Amino acid sequence: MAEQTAKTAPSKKSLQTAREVWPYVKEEYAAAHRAKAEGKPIVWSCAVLPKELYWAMDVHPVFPEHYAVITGMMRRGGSKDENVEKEAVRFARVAESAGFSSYLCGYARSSIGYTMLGDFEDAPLGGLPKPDMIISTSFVCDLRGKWLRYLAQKLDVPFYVLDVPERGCDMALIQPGLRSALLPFYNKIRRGERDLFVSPVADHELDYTETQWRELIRFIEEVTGHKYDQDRFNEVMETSYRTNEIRLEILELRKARPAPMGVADGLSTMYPGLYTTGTQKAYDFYVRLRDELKARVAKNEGIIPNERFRLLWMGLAPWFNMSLFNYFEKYGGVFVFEPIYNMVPFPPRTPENPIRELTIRTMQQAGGIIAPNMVGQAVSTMVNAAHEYQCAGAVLFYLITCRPVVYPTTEIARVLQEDFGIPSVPLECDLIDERTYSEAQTFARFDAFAEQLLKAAA
Amino acid sequence: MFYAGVDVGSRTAKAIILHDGRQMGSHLISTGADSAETSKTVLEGALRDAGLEMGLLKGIVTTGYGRYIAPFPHESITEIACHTRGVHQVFPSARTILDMGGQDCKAIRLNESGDHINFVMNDKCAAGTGRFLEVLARSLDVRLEEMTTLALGADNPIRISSVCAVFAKEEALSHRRRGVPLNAILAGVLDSVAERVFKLINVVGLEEDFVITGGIALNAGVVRRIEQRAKMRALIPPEPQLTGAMGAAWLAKHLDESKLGKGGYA
Amino acid sequence: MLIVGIDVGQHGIKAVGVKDSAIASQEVLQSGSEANVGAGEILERILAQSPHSDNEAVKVVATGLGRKEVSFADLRRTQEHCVAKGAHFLMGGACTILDAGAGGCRAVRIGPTGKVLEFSGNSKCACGTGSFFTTACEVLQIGMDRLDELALQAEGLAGVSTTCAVFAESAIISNVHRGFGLGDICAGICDSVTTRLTDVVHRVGVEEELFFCGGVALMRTVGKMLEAQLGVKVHVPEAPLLVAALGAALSLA
Amino acid sequence: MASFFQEWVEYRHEKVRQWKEDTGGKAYGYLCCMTPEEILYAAGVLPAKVMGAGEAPQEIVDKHLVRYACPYVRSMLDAAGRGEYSYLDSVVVCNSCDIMSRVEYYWRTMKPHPKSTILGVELSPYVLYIKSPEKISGPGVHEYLRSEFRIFKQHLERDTKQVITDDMLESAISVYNEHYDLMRKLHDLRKEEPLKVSGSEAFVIELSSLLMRKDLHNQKLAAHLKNIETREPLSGNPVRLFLSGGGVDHFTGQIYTVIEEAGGQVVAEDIGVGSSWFGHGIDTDKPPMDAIVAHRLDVHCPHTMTSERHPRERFEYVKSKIKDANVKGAVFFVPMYCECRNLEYPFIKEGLRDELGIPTLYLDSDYSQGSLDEAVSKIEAFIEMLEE
Ligand SMILES: Nc1ncnc2c1ncn2[C@@H]1O[C@H](COP(=O)(O)OP(=O)(O)O)[C@@H](O)[C@H]1O
Ligand SMILES: Nc1ncnc2c1ncn2[C@@H]1O[C@H](COP(=O)(O)OP(=O)(O)O)[C@@H](O)[C@H]1O
Ligand code: SF4
Ligand code: SF4
Ligand code: SF4
Repeated sequence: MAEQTAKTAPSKKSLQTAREVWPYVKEEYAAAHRAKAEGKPIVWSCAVLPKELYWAMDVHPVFPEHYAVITGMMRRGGSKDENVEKEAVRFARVAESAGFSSYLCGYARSSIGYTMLGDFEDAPLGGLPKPDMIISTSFVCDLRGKWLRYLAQKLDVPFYVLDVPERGCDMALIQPGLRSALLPFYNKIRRGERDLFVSPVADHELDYTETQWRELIRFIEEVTGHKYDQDRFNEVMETSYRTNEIRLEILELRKARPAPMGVADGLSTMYPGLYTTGTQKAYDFYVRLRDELKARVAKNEGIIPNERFRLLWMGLAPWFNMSLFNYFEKYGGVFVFEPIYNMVPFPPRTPENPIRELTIRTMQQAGGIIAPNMVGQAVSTMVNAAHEYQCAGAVLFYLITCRPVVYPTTEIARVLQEDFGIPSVPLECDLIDERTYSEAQTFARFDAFAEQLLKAAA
Repeated sequence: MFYAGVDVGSRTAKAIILHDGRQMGSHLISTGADSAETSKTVLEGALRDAGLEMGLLKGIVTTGYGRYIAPFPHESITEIACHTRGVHQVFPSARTILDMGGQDCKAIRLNESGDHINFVMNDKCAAGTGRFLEVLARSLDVRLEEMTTLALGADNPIRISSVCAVFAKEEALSHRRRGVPLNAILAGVLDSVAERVFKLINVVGLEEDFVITGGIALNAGVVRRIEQRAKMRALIPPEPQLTGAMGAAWLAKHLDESKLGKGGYA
Repeated sequence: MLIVGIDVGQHGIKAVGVKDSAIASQEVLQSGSEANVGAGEILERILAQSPHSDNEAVKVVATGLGRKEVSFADLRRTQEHCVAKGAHFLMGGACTILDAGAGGCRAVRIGPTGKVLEFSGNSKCACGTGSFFTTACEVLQIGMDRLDELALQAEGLAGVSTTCAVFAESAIISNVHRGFGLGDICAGICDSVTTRLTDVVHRVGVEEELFFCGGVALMRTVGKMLEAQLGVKVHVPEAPLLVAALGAALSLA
Repeated sequence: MASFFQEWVEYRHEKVRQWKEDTGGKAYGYLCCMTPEEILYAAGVLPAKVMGAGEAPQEIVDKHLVRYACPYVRSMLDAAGRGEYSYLDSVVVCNSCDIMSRVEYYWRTMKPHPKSTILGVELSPYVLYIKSPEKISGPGVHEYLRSEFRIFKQHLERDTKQVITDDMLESAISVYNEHYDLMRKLHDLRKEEPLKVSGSEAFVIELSSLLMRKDLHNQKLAAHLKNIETREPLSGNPVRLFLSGGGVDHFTGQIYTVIEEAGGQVVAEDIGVGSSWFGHGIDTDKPPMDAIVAHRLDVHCPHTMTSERHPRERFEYVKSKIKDANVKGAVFFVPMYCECRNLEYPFIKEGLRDELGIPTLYLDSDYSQGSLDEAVSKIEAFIEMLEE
């Protein structure tokens, strides 16, 4: 019962390219401050919304969501003393005192608290440059639209929300009988041969989303005075398409045994792809990562010497304590794959109408086969991942302050166990606010889970 | 061969000696401030009960809160694994376990080969744990053992509205001061514990056979109320507080035998 | 006219007599008896010590957890309201009040005229209330004042690992066992309560000064720690237990 | 007279079953005000609001849904899972928030109603999900929602085996316009001082209108309004309050009486489903489907957003409800884990305080008797604060 204060630490990276992410991130924040100084328009946006338009229209995107992750890892003034509060907790308290409830997503509470504090000097990475506009979206969660709307109201800058139809659950994906029949279906997912929807997308849904994208272009033109140029946009779309191809190769390489790249590296190397899609430096980063992986697979080099059991990770990440991803290594267990943030084939390029292509990609992300929060889709993604990456067990992140991404988790646990005999264990805490994390309960569960998997493996 | 299982719980420490699958001796004491000292005392108690010496033990497994700091050579295994194994030994048909000790409450689902497949634990709030009953019993100056009998015959139990153990104590006292009969208050207290604990069982899902272990199994009033909500009879091991220690002893035996065969745990 | 404010709290019953808007008498009663009976008892004691002629009118205002059970009360007012009235009477200007008792804690922000602008509080969980101290004192077998003294002189602090007032008992025992000094342990207990109280104060906001009352205000360490955590001056009145009862009486004065 | 409305709320299951027996008609459950009730009414169907199950112990929902989800929806799903709503012929679900859009999945999994299928596709599934947009203004929204309503109408036509013509829609619209008109009269009465109709009575009248055919309710309400106009005003002078909240149904509707017992009166509200939403009738000059779509796109619930560059729509909506109701304070009674309502609260709170000088009280509801009991002393303190 006498828990010490939770010891939190970043994860141990095993890939050289993964160690290059932190300098890449710092350079990205420095570039944002430089852009602000040069008078370039800054937009605060969110991770799930494709970014190609921003680069093509000379608007520099910055992400309160990612800044919240930084505040979850850093203490005030960069201090290393464990008793000094993490910035995320300090900012969250400010938001909570204004009436925002502690059950809200850690991203929102941290970035709202940071914005309410106004300017102060020792903000991590120099803080966020003030935005000229804020752009959000309605898919994945309701919170994202309302939280960024509050920031726009607080900073009194123009606001736009890109609305995407909230597609229902593809019940076909979880009919008991159909499930095992679906597995071969997945292996046929190759670009162009099969679009990524089980239940067809109606035209009015695509038309509506396309209108929203075109309205967004008018919004940026209005606020910044910059003009949309289809050729430049196609250039950026081409780069992001080729980058995605490389990332698909990486996903294949990660299926090797022993696993050449674990979830700790997977989650940290998602930054270039998620936040700087469409830039050349992102493309170069993933080429380096793919080449390093190819070399490791050739040498049969795994993250740990002898892999006793392979684990699947479900959900977002406990950014404040990434060392959890190395926890099972002492038992011979390794986290091999995380479906979140990972790519699926992009729709084929249509340079004559790139906005329609972007629309189809948005719809796939919002309600297609990989939508993290559509229950049917989420269940089938996990079932497919567990088979592709030969996982003996899964750790399910019950992110207690994010409901949409967590709703399918109960169903996933049931389907994995009852239909595929794959046991799972829950981890319950916030993304970046460590106050709700109980080390004793987490370690007790992880130990018990490791014992169970080792017994099964023996 | 003789094996020992030691379970140092938050409120009580238990030890069991196993010989060829038969329980030779056991001992139960309340956990003192020094859990290392307590684990040694309770093990010696069990050895005396079995008429054995420490040296004869082939293997010892410790579990519970104080499992890491027992001052004798041992393996330590999680409470969940020990409780599951202990119950599986007594009731192989068990699929759901409710273990309610002093400071925590666990709901465990297990499969036919006795492995736990899902579990949930509440150890953050005293509501719905053994301590809640102790605090209430002490404030109404009633002994734990007589809580059930004293709660009988209450036609309309008083609803204890506060979840918090401390405020529930105050609420019970103010009912008492207003002359509300003791059995109505006690019935309300048992209801509030059963209600909160049943919510935990619901999270892991309830599948027959249903077993209740830990000190709470001695409280017939709570057990009956949980059975009413579960719409299912609960099996109670003969010594419900010892299942953890029992499981630990069996795992000690399993560990020792598997060391002779293939490699044991990492 | 004599107005008697009676604060029926979870821990004890407090009463203040007010005449011509000045304090005429005060009484604290640790009666275990039922609210209405206790209130009757304390009323008699107040009447005995307040100067009033037989035919002079006596009005009773009840507040606190048990206010609805005081059958003979002429008026019933909430705790938030009464601590605001009492604090304004003692302080004069605008301020934020923190009232921490056995049964819960609440923060109230009042304007220059004493008008209540905003309030917040916690009465669902016993952490961050006087009950946390009561449990700690039972475990360490020392009195409240002794715990306060020890905590004041302590240099370090042994954190209490649980937020639950009931589990605090075993958490404190394990701190004792892990060899922490008694002073550090007491300081850890005060720190655990103060952190909860700071969150409640932040909900309503505090500018220059915090008026700290209720039984927990008797712990000088908590007052000191609040000053450090909130960065504002903390004023503890000379009879913090009686502020609510005083405010109750004043609401009819 | 008031007991007529009270009866429908108290015995809602029996009343709807009785209506089905008497008329042989179908009853469709619905959850959100975005549901095009007029289309259902035109098809002769009884739209009946699905609500929570009060303090009934929950048995099934925990196996499917995490504990930290809207407690109102959890209670409703548990009731559905136990078969309490099995008398409904179909259930209409809209995208009114993250959890509501997934009720489509949870209801189908917890209480499956297999219906006839062709090539594995259900002709008209038991749970009908309308992917209503989150934005209610800006280009493309009207056309999009009209397509969703068109598909919904087709399902309904297949299920009731009839074509729903424009005439049928127009006659339904006239009944609903009369309903909106009467409800507006009721709300205007609540703005008068001294007050003649209590908040709790108005709430029961409104809630019952969501359970019965609107023509029946119109008839009863028209008569009851005359009765209210001629009666003596309520005694005492209660503090006039505005109530904003979610998941307010027959059970959590007790918040009205809790406020009244503490010396207050709710004279205006913004509580989710209820015709109090519709400040104006449906435009009868437009083609009926377009008129219904336009009417639903004027609902400013906490989930919907507009395409305003500097959005203040929710605060403007609250101000429009409060206008000339002489409100002294605003109580926010918000279910736990309701992100839409919690996230909008600070901005509205600052607006009410700075622009209108109206203080606010925020109460967390976990859809239990406990959270209602806890609200009592906070509301009393709030009212004492307003009475100064
Ligand atoms: N004779 C009894 N009758 C009723 N309840 C009992 C009895 N003995 C113990 N208990 C309950 O069991 C709890 C302790 O259970 P136990 O399993 O020994 O705790 P732990 O394993 O956590 O140390 C006590 O808090 C008490 O509520
Ligand atoms: N010297 C003291 N005397 C009495 N109570 C004290 C003292 N120091 C601290 N306290 C705390 O104050 C609490 C009682 O405060 P009080 O304001 O009377 O509470 P309530 O109003 O809820 O009854 C007790 O729980 C106790 O822990
Ligand atoms: S973590 Fe969940 S709630 Fe937070 S922004 Fe992401 S999807 Fe939304
Ligand atoms: S509510 Fe009471 S029992 Fe629960 S954590 Fe708080 S103090 Fe402990
Ligand atoms: S109360 Fe909030 S979370 Fe619950 S259904 Fe309504 S909008 Fe959704």
